[in-house]
Amino acid sequence: MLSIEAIVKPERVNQVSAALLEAGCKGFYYLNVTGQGGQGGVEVLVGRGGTTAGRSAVPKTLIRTVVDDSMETAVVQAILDAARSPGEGEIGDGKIFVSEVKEAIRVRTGETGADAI
Amino acid sequence: MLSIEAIVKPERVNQVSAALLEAGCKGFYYLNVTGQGGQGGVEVLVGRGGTTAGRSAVPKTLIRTVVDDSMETAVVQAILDAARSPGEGEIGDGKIFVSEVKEAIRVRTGETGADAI
Amino acid sequence: MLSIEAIVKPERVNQVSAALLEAGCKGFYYLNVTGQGGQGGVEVLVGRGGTTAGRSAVPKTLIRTVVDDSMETAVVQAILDAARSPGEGEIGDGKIFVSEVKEAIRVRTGETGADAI
Amino acid sequence: MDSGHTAWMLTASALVFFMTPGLALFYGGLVRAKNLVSTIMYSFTAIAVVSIVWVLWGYSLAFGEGNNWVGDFSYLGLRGIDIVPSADAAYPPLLDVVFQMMFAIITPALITGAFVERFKFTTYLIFLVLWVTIVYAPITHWVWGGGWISDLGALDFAGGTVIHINAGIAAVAAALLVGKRRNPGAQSNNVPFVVLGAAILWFGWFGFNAGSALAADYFAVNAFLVTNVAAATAAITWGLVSQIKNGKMGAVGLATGAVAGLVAITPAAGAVGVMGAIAIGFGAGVICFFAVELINARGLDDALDVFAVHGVGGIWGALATGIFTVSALTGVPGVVEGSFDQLIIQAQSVLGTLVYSGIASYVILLVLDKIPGLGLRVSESEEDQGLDLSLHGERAMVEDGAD
Amino acid sequence: MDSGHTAWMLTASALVFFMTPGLALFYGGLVRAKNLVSTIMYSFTAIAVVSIVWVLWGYSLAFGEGNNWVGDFSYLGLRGIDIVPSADAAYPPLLDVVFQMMFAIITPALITGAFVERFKFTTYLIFLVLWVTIVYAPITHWVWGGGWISDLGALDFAGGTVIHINAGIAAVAAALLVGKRRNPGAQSNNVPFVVLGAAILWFGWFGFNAGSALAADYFAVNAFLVTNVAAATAAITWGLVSQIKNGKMGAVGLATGAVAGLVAITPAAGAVGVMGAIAIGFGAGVICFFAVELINARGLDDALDVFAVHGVGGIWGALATGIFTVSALTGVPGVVEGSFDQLIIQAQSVLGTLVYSGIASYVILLVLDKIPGLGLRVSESEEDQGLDLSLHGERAMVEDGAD
Amino acid sequence: MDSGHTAWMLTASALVFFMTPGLALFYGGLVRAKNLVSTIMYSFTAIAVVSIVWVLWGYSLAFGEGNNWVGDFSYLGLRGIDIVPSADAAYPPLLDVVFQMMFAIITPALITGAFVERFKFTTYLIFLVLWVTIVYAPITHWVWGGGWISDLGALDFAGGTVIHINAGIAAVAAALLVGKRRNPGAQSNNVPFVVLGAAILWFGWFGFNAGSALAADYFAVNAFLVTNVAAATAAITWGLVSQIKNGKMGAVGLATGAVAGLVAITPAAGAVGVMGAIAIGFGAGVICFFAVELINARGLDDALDVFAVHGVGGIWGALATGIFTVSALTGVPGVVEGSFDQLIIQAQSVLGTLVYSGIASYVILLVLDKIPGLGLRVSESEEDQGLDLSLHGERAMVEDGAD
Ligand SMILES: Nc1ncnc2c1ncn2[C@@H]1O[C@H](COP(=O)(O)OP(=O)(O)O)[C@@H](O)[C@H]1O
Ligand SMILES: Nc1ncnc2c1ncn2[C@@H]1O[C@H](COP(=O)(O)OP(=O)(O)O)[C@@H](O)[C@H]1O
Ligand SMILES: Nc1ncnc2c1ncn2[C@@H]1O[C@H](COP(=O)(O)OP(=O)(O)O)[C@@H](O)[C@H]1O
Repeated sequence: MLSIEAIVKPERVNQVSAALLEAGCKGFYYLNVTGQGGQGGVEVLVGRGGTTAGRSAVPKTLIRTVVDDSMETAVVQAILDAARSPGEGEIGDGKIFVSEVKEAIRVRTGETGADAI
Repeated sequence: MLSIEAIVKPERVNQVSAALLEAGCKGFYYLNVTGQGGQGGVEVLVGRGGTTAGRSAVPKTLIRTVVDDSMETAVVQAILDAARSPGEGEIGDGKIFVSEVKEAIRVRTGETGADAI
Repeated sequence: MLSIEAIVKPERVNQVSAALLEAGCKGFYYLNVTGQGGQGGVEVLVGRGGTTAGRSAVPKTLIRTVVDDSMETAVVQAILDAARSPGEGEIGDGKIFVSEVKEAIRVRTGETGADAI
Repeated sequence: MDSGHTAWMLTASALVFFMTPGLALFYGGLVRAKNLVSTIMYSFTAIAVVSIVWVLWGYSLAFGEGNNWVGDFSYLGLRGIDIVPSADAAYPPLLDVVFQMMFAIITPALITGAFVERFKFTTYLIFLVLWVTIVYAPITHWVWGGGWISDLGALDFAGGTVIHINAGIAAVAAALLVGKRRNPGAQSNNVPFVVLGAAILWFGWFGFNAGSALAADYFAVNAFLVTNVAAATAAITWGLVSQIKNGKMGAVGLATGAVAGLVAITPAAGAVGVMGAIAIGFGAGVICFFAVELINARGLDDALDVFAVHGVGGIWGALATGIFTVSALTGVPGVVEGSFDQLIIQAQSVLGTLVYSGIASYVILLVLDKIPGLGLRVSESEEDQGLDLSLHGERAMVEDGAD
Repeated sequence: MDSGHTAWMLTASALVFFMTPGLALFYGGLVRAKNLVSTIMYSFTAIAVVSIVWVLWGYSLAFGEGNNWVGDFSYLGLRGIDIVPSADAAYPPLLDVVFQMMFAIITPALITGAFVERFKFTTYLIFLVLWVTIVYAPITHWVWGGGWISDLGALDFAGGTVIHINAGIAAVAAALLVGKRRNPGAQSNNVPFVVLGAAILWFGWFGFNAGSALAADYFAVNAFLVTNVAAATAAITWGLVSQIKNGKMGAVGLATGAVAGLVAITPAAGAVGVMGAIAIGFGAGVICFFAVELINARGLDDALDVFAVHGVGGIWGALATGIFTVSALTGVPGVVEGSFDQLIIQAQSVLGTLVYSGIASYVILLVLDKIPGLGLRVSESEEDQGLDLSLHGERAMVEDGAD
Repeated sequence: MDSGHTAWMLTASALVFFMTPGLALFYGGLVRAKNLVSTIMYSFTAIAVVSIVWVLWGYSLAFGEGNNWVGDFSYLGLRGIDIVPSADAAYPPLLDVVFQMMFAIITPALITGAFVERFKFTTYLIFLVLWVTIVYAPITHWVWGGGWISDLGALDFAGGTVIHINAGIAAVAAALLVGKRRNPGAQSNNVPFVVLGAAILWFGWFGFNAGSALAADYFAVNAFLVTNVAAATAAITWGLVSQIKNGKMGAVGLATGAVAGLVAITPAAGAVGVMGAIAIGFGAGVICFFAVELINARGLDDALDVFAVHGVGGIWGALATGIFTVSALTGVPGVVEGSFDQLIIQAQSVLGTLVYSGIASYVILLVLDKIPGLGLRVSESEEDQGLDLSLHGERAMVEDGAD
């Protein structure tokens, strides 16, 4: 099994999650994180509006799904399509990380492996 | 070392964390996520209470602990027992994902490996 | 590629993220979690201020970066230096977990592997 | 007609109105985040439902001529109460209806603190109607409508008996019947809401107590002053007791102490001076603090300590009124002026209220519990999920990514 | 000079002031978290900008002698309005300026609900100035400054036409021109803010309606009473309709219902008694509920339902005033007293306001849209990112770790 | 007795009371989330502690006959102040005690903005008692109790000197002694709280300034009007300066600008008309904006810019009163009417306050710092963890999973 995690723009979450379901994922979860990458941060006002500071951290959303190895390409492609900004994409559109998962267990039934995801 | 992550109902966190300690875990952390699985979402009102919309996402809590390989079965069983709803369990009770961790380091002392967790 | 995760005190996040950039990381993200380890929890008032309860959970911040294998030692060292409390360090300074990442993809361009991180 | 009195009573009515949303925030901040909306809804619907009940028949039952026990239906739908006042009225009679309406709203809302996180919302709506009709209106009649407590000569300037003791004992009945939460005791989900809510309560209480002078006169001024002093004293007392006992003073404790002080000074606001207020506030801080401890130790899950704060605080206030009353203000001497008579009268009024409200509230809830399709308590899984999502289909706060 | 009337009008002015921050919270709670600051800013800057416009020329345009359509510049910068009142004035004339200023502030702020989450902030600042000058001041003149609606004999006690219908139809114009959000419809980001905001609105509305008696008299008292009863009735009605339709009653719905009831009673607050208030509140709850549904179904992205609540609610209120007016209060009989005359007058005033405000608001916005460098709508990526960060450089809430 | 004046002063007192909770939210929203409870506690305990100090000896020291420098103990515990007023009093004398109490509460609360996120809570409680006694009461005596500033003929309608300059310079002393935060400068943790807090301050300031007329008369009305106009002007001015300088206008800036405007108009509220108010508001917006910049650049960690906003804003207001005062209102001409005399008097009162409050506050804090077991500053690790958990055992917000 593989864990596929994408750090995307928060406003793309609905699209990405719909894309995941369409690609055949059975489940996923997401959460808000604060991230920095090539985007170099967003400018915010600090103090009483007197000064702008280049801030290194931007609100992002991490969405993660655990899937069968066979689904890797399909799921990655689905995320790419849904998360990329219209046009040529923008800096800050995000990253996808894929890693191995040794085992999955469904709490309700205790099922394991492919049956559990 | 193994990372054992469980996505459970928020109201089970206290039970699950107590169970982890009892099973011998030295540490853990948890955070709120929003998830969708077999449960098909929870119904919420949108707009001014005029319409209900089937929502795909439900508040869940992810709890994670890193343990020695030898503890896998015990910890998984502890989570299963603590996280399952009374009776036969319910849809939405959650998932457990197990994956490999290459190394752990304690910040305070710099210790590594089994000593660090 | 490696995923390096550190669970640190929230007040150290700015230092740790600066240290990551200096060590050559191209990106990272962080989020708030609630954790328990050797620290044994923080004392909070419950009810109407009548009783203190030893609480098992402390606010922590998890910061994660995905880097090339070659950077492991440098990054871990950078985190250790930045996250450790002044003096000899304190209980609760945190843990670092290192695990393998199979693949990384940049959403904007679709690049993969080392180019993507 | 005196435009100054009218101006003040209009203002006071608005201030008392604002207390119920304040209570919504206060209670809402104290529960778990998953029950925040639900807790707010209990108070908010009290405004909506009781306002209607009050003008239709509540006011009439409370202030209609009637007998020693309850009013009558002479003012049904407010007929017979002239919009245009007679020449010699201090202010238009409808203003009494308005001011009293705000009291009728907040009293049942106070009770909800006992059963938050598990009480069925639909049953609650029916409870509101019944309780205001059967419990609140008669007791109001006793005290302010010419009933037996007023005949007795009890002092209750702004409603310590009618509002606080009444709500406090009803809270016990409710806590008993609805039962313990599956998981009692938790940190407050939102301390700033607790403090803001308490501050709004305090702010509104100036209308509550100083408005009960029914005029912009020196009674109102004195009531205003003693209200503030008692609340302040009780707040810091609570904080210091907590500091001594736990080495820490928290905002929730301070806010609760303030409310306890406000409760205790309510019946006394027209009867004591500033030194009496300090004594009453100090007593409220200490007594209510330990009442919370004691009741929690007994295992009664009065979730937000309604009885400890409003019941016990109200009883202390009623008795303290008999102790500290200054005859220059009330015409009757208190214990500190050498007479125990008033104290005994006060105790009788307390007892009468405790007995009637306790029993009547219990019976109402018991009946609601037995009626098929109603019942007091939500299901286990609804309680686990939180009432916000399970009953109201709303989450108190939704962050962006979770949208 | 009557110090009582002055006291009440000062209080009422403060209460109406407080409504706009209340609206900021109400609207702010309803949008997505990433637009919370931006939504609050629309209301907050309305206070800042309109206060200045009002004293410089707005008041003069509204209340200067002028003609049937608009005032004049005789009170420019408030010259000619004496600080020291003449002996026979009920209160100082500047108090009219103050009280009316608060109305002028909230009206454009109401409109912003239509275009939250996508309207350009800098353009909005200019819009504020133009709209108050060109649309708000004249319509105020029509109704209260001696213009044609006042000549007609229309009843508008506290500004149903001037404020709510006016803002409601301007909201339609704005929603049409700014276009749909990229992603309409979402859960409210903060329900407690919605409820607190609605409660502050309700609280302030006592100043709005009872203050419109311009005295601490029985009109004020009656207005206060019917305001509360109509709001309460509309709130619970909305809740019950939602319960029947969806099996759930939410706090956002209840709060919206309350606002709808407050809107509807505004023109009628000096014209109906408590039974009329219940009827008007009930009507507002049902009518506005379905208006929201209907308008959403039409695909107009009036994001926070300004037209459905303020426009439709205001129209219902204006007409209902013609239906339920009691001749004992207003001197004119309504439909329930057998005469359709007033209803027809009311309809004319509604129509006049709809047509003028609709067209004028549309033209103003159209022009602003075309001016290079201005334009109504933010860029796609600003909208996606949220206006808080992209336009104001602030995040509504920053947790520790994210600091 | 005039019931209208009494009604207004009761209302004004309630409004000024509400300002301190407003300040708690305002300051609370500006700090880091981990210090939110702690910041609120500073303001909230000021209410509790100062109320008691005030009635016991504070009022007496401020308003007792005494000499040119300080009152005496003749009103200790308010003895000698009759509850029942004499026939010719405009309102009961206790109302002065009440109204002034609210001023005494908010002044030390204002100072706390300088030392949030690092000041020891227990020491703060003692500081409150000492500072109100040694600094606040005498300066109040100077201005309003018949002391030297009042003899001088300085104009300070609602307390620009007594409250704002006084708190502002004390803030400098506190910031110097407690030292820099380990990590100054951060985003505000909760912008809606900042705005709501500022709105409550603004709302309450109507009581503060218009209440300082001590009557419901045309002075009150004018004060109300100029208060609103100055605040509005300063808010939008601040916003526009920020827009020009940074290309962005934020809510925190706007709210701060509003407060600066309110501060500046405070001494002038009884002395200037609406045009003067615009000038004063504009000046406050520009001057305080750059004062914040300048002081931050100097490296003084006055965390929430108390000196820049209240000190500098207060000085500007005091001098501007001497510039713009209209002799029709105050009987004395200002600079715009051709006389520099009043300006010089104003400058003297400013100087006197700066010197005395600066030195006395510094000494008090220095002593507290040296007393073993007290000290001003929390430990490094407490500061790192945040004062909410380390000192108060509470977290401002707890989400479900974290329960
Ligand atoms: N090496 C990395 N490790 C962890 N997170 C990363 C890494 N690189 C980027 N991210 C996350 O992905 C987000 C988007 O990255 P960014 O470099 O801005 O996108 P892009 O590469 O598409 O321009 C960042 O905000 C950060 O949260
Ligand atoms: N394949 C998956 N990948 C990631 N998270 C998942 C996956 N399947 C389920 N989850 C998470 O687990 C939660 C519970 O899953 P669900 O399918 O409802 O439970 P159950 O399988 O016990 O009925 C979901 O809300 C989701 O957050
Ligand atoms: N085995 C573990 N698995 C997951 N998280 C852990 C583990 N051990 C510690 N942590 C996290 O790290 C944080 C710091 O751990 P702690 O034991 O207090 O630090 P230290 O070991 O440096 O004294 C804890 O609050 C917890 O969130």
